[in-house]
Amino acid sequence: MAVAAARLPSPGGLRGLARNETLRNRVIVAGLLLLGVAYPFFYRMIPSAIPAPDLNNLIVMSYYAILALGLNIVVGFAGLLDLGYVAFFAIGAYTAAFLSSPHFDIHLTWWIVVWVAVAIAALSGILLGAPTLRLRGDYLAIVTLGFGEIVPLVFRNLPGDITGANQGIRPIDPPTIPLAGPWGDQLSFSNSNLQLALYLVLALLVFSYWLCQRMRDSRLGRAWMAIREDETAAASMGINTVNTKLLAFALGASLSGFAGAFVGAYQTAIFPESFRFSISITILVVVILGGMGSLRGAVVGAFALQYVNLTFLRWVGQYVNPPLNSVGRSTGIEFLENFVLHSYNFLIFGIVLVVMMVVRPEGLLPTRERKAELHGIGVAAEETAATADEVATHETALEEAGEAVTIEDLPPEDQKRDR
Amino acid sequence: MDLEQFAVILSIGLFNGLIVALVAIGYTLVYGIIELINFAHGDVFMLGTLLTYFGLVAILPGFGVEASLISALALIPFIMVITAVINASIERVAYRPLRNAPRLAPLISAIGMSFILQNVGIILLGPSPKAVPSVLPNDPLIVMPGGRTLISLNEVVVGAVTIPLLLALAYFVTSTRQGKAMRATAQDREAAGLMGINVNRTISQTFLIGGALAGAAGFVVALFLGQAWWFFGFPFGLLAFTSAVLGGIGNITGAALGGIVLGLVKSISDFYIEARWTNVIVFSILIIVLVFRPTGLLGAKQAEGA
Amino acid sequence: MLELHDVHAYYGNIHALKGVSLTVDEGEVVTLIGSNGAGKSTTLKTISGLLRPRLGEVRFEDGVLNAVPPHQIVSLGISQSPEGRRVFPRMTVAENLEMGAFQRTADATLQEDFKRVYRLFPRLEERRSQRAGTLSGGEQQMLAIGRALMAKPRLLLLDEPSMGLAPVLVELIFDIIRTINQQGTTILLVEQNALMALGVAGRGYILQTGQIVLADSADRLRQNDDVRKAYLGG
Amino acid sequence: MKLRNLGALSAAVLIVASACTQSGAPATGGAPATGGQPSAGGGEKGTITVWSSLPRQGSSKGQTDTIVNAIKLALEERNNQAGGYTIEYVDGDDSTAEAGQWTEAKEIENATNASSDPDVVGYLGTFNSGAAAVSIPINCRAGLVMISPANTYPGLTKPGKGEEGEPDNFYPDGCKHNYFRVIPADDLQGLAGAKWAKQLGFKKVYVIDDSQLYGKGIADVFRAEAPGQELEVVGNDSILGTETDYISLAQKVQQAAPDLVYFGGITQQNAGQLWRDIKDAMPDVAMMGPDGIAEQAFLDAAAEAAEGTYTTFGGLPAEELEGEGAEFVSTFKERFGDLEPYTAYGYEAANVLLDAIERASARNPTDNAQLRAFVLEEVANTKDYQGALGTWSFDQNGDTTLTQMSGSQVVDGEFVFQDIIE
Amino acid sequence: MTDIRPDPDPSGPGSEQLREAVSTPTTGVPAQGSDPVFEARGVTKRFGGLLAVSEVDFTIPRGAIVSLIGPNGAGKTTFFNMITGLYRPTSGQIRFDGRDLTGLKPHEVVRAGIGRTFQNIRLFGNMSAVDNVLVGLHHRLKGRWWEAILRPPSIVAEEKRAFDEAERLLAFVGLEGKTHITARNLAYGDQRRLEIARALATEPKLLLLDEPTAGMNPEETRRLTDFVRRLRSDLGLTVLLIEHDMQVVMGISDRVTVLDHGERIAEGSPDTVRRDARVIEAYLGSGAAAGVGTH
Repeated sequence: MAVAAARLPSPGGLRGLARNETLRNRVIVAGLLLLGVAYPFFYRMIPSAIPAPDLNNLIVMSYYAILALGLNIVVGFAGLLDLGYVAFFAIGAYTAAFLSSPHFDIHLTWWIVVWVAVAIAALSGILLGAPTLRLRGDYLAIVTLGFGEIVPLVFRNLPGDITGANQGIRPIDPPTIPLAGPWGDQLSFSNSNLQLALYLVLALLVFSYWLCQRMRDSRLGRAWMAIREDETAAASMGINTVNTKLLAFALGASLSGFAGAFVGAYQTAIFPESFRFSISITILVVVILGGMGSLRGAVVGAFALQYVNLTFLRWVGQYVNPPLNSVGRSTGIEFLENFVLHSYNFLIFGIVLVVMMVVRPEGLLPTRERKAELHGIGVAAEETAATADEVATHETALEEAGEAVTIEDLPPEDQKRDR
Repeated sequence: MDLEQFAVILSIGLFNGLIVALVAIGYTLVYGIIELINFAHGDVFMLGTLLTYFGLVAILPGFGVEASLISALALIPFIMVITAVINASIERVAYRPLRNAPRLAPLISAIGMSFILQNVGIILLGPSPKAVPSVLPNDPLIVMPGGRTLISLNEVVVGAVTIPLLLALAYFVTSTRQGKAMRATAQDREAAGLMGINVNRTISQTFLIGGALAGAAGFVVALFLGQAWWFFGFPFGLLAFTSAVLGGIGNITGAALGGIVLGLVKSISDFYIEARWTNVIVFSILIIVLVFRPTGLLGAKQAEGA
Repeated sequence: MLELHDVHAYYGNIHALKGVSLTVDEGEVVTLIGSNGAGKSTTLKTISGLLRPRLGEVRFEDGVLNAVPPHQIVSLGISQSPEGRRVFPRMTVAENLEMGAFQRTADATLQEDFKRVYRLFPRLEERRSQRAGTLSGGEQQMLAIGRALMAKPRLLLLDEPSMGLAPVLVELIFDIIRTINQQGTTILLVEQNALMALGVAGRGYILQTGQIVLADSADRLRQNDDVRKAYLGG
Repeated sequence: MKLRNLGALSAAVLIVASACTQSGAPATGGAPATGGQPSAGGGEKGTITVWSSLPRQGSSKGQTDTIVNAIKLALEERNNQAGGYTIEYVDGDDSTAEAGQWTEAKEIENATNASSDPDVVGYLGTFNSGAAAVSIPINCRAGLVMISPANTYPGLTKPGKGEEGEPDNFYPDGCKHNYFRVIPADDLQGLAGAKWAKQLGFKKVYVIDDSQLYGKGIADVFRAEAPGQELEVVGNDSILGTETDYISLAQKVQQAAPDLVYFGGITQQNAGQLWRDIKDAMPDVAMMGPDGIAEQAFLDAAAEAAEGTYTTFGGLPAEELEGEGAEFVSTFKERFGDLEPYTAYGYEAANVLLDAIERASARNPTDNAQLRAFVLEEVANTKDYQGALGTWSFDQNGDTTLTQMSGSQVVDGEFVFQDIIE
Repeated sequence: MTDIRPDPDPSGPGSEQLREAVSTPTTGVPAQGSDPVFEARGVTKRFGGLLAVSEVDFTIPRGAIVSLIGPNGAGKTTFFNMITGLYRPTSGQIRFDGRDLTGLKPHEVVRAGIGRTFQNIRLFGNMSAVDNVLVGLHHRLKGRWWEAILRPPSIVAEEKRAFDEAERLLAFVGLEGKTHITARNLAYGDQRRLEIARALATEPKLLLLDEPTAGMNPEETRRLTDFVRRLRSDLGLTVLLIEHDMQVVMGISDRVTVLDHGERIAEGSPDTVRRDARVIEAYLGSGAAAGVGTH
């Protein structure tokens, strides 16, 4: 025990380390942002031999990152499996559509609408959560899945003059900033100006990230994690688990509303068909791929997944498809003749997911805790009721032998708290 | 209200429900033994419809056998064996290495398998639904006084395939040595190992059984609905999975009950409301049931320690 | 009968057993004593195949058990009543016992063994068709031991049979352990309750941080000052 | 602190940068991701790009394969040249394998990528009317002309025929009408269906739609026109297309006892299953649908249940084409095999665009942006065009002046032309 | 409830609150007997047909250390769970410090001043030691979610104070220097200690310890027993124990209550209980009566 204590850095030292980390992280974030801001000016000069994403792809990646950050609050922080996250996305997008389109002839400015969308998504998170959050684990998962199916269906099935039915709602007013003088009359942040739309979504992403980071490093964040770890114990420590879980649902949903309001305005059109189950699954996959509970993981996961989906596979396909097609033509194998690589994106995702889970289940950028849970320090062989005691058992054995795993034993990159 | 019509609708719902029950049991068995929502299960069922299609249009003619109800029925064991092996292989490849990983890891891997199987379906069958040769006559069998058919021959075949399978499964699980081993493994895997139960083999067995049932369900659907389609896994899987949860996931009787209940709900909603509202109704019922009975209709109450 | 030779075992990269060597001879009761985390349960898991030793050898009679899977070890004649009882809660008492005899298919002597267990634990016979999860802690412990006996083991591994039991039951369980041994079953007993354990055992090993630090007859261990201080509370 | 400074900085950069790009040419867009026909030689005026955006996966693939081939044939016949430009062709896909049909996200992506690339002067598409509703505004803002070989939803062009506010809301902010189609719209097809039903002697009809833009639109017209054709609408239903079966729905239809079931929808919305289940319940009922089911995929899905099905088509079937059209049909058959209903329309759309490029080029545009604007004007000026479909013009809405409709019936597993419906 | 104020002098073993408790005369050692801080009247819990706890009356004098013993399945844990709000009693009343606790939610019970540990340690395994304690401090902190985002100075200061308080609590239980170790990587004994620190952070007046010595060797057990005594003497806490180790029970308790089959079969001083015939029969056995005990 004494050995372990002596090897530990002082708390002050640790905090100092944390400060350095923050500084480094900020420099990295600033660098990435600058790259994002500059990208529209030079990306067309990138030779086609390099699979660089175009602006639309970047925008899709960014709003998926926002969605993933939101779901990460629910799944990663609070440990609640939500399979119907797309519902809140739909609600956010529809709110934006109702409030700034000819549909009801309401044309509020997007800068107000986005906050209404956030509020309504959060509210629906509470409405769904209130009766169902006492369900445990997989039951909650299926209820949320059901909710995710119901919401778009209701938008689709209700009469057209209420929700636009299957035709959706269009055109939705894009976010604009009025301008005067030589620059024209306004700046429009939609798909008619991808550069501005990119800046808007990047700003939203940075804001969302900042929100999540602040929440995680607070009393609330600790309460979420405590619930994730052991709900009964958390309640016995004075945490109002119901309210805290509701808050996770509401705040997670609100980020989804954020992304929804952006997507509606960016695409200037929304359709109930866009909000399928596969979106919920894709976002969940992003969160897990990135590393549950990890904010950087959620962002990197979203960018990686959508990059592969939208850019990389097509790029590879340029080289792979033609030879395969000609082989198909000469051999008469229809499958090869019509082979288009990117149309098998979900096949490729499927393989990636399975391989990833088998090889690296903690995700691309896991939090320190998750990594510890899954590899190396303190891995219990069995997930049985006795796990905690088991691990404690073996740890005791080690510690008494002077082999306790301390923070210093971890490789340097593991020392920071992914924060 | 037209009672005869209502009876017809109930009968349609019942037979639909039996098929759903077969798929639902696959979910519940796997959930019971390794607490995993096996997302790929619906797609294994889909492969069952595919195999039936190929069996009838390619394999049987290949052997010079005419596709008929009898020759089709002879396909069942082969289809069940193939889907069983596929399901068990999925477990071997995608779930077993994750036996000790956190809960979400096998779930994601299951989603991955589901994507893979769907694409296999697309590659094998193409993107559009394909009509399965109709070998299942729908001649009326029980006709009501008003002249409407209550039960037709094809429904009887559905019942004749599904009900014995359900009963055989119930017998297997409650009364055979292997069935008990399955239950023991589900309740405490490590202790089961200490009893001399080969845990890995028992889990494989569970997947084999689930896969075989899915294959049988795929066969029945392919014949009964007359289509094979790569997309089938999703709507059927969703319905079956919902049934399993509705009945209390992990509980075999519950899954069967849930399947039949949802079959009835679906046919009633399709007829009396509108098909496009059916999923809304199904999921609303699910949510309401779970809010009032958080572990499903027949789910075990939370164990209360004293 | 059983011999562990320099066994090393790991959980992930935690070195849990660091060269454990011990022997159990036919007919003995041997106890393994140690504090929480010393590696007692790990040793039993290594014997019953739930954990593979990375180094060293586990020998039972003439065979090496290192790579034998758990279900085959049972058929070789070793069965275990695990720590925390681990009965199958939603199966009946009789079904639990049946599971204990899983490796012995349709053995004619099976009914004999049911009778033997019911003789040892009359309470279990009263509750044969009750679900195990509804039994009290003591009854569950009896069931766990009875279930292990159903495998007709020559070597019985008992992991913390007295844990969480009322003193009155602890005495009862230890009486039964004695009886089982007298009926001819060799026993390796892991216990926290060192006093009681040394009371039934002929020999004992003291395990500390994954290593055997002391091995002696039960009497002498009881006299040992260090042992008294650390494990006997006196 | 750092973050906050950075935020201010990036905001400033953002305003300046976007102000620049507002006035200048858009600095955005994507390199064509899919390979096109390699240019032979290269025209003296440089290379321009033509996009098509069609569902290249899913069950419309059979149709769109032939359309793409027809476009390629049209290009080949001109040696990939028009008006001195070399034409690069991008075969855009607005579907995903997973959806099995077009998706909004993909269509938006295509339109966004095409319209933001200044070298793109024409956008052939879309196949589905819903997709057009998404991409018209995007292309309209960018002044990019669209010619669809297959969209039939009336509201895209015709005031008063679609939803309220249509078609004006497809052309936002007063952008120039940029959308044209070589196929007659569904107000005509729905009417044609009703007329034909009367001619065939049906009295009671049950109308089902697939709750999509195209299908619901056509079913609505059919319902509205039915009374005028002495048809009684005895029932109404909407499906989603993802249901597992329609057995209960078939019961409902049976109870209403129609002699004709009309389905407004497409094969990909589970038409095959619908047909089978209705035929199971009512073997003798007649069934009719629009061109959305007039394809091989429908026959594959419905099999024997398809037998006897009546389909209407907003134009003429390939075998009824004459002159240039007949020539095209034989060339195509030789090169690529069988035609689908829309094949000739794809060929016509491509040729109309290429002719417009020739005329626009003759006006000597200063840059590709001006060329794009000229092409739009020239497409709108297409009058008395003599093409594969006959002689026709675009009217002021962008619709073809052709109004001939044809009716076919499935006989022995094939669509057999029956009648021209005027 | 005491606010967490900045501590000008962090030299002491506990925070201001902790020292305040020591110097508060009303909670001094051992002012027990007259003033029941906790009172259960006719508490009953039924699970379906099973009567787990039946008509139990139970009082704890202020400042006392009271043990609850009984055979496995006697209803001890059920009783515990009713006190802490995990179960709602079927009938009966639970009063604490002048308040009716019956049917309150667990977090409300904690806020009323009852803290607990668990039989099978339930720490937040993947959180650091200090974060575990900070969770215990949760209900004493004021930061709302929007404040978590905006971080006004008051919240920054509150977090800082909470962190200091948590470190002091860790030191108090002997975990100084282990602030940032992930809980699951702590030694078994340290986990027990951390659980107590976490419970103390909830600022309880009554601390419930569920088999705190389970899995400890005699030496560790002795240290823990001393520590429990210190909780009372230094912090003025009232303690309720569930314990199987009779040596601990007899050595530490002011009073012992014995449950069997959900009923209270004996109550009184350790000596009285030890000699009670029903207790010997149902629980202790003859060996214990003869003084052998389990250890």
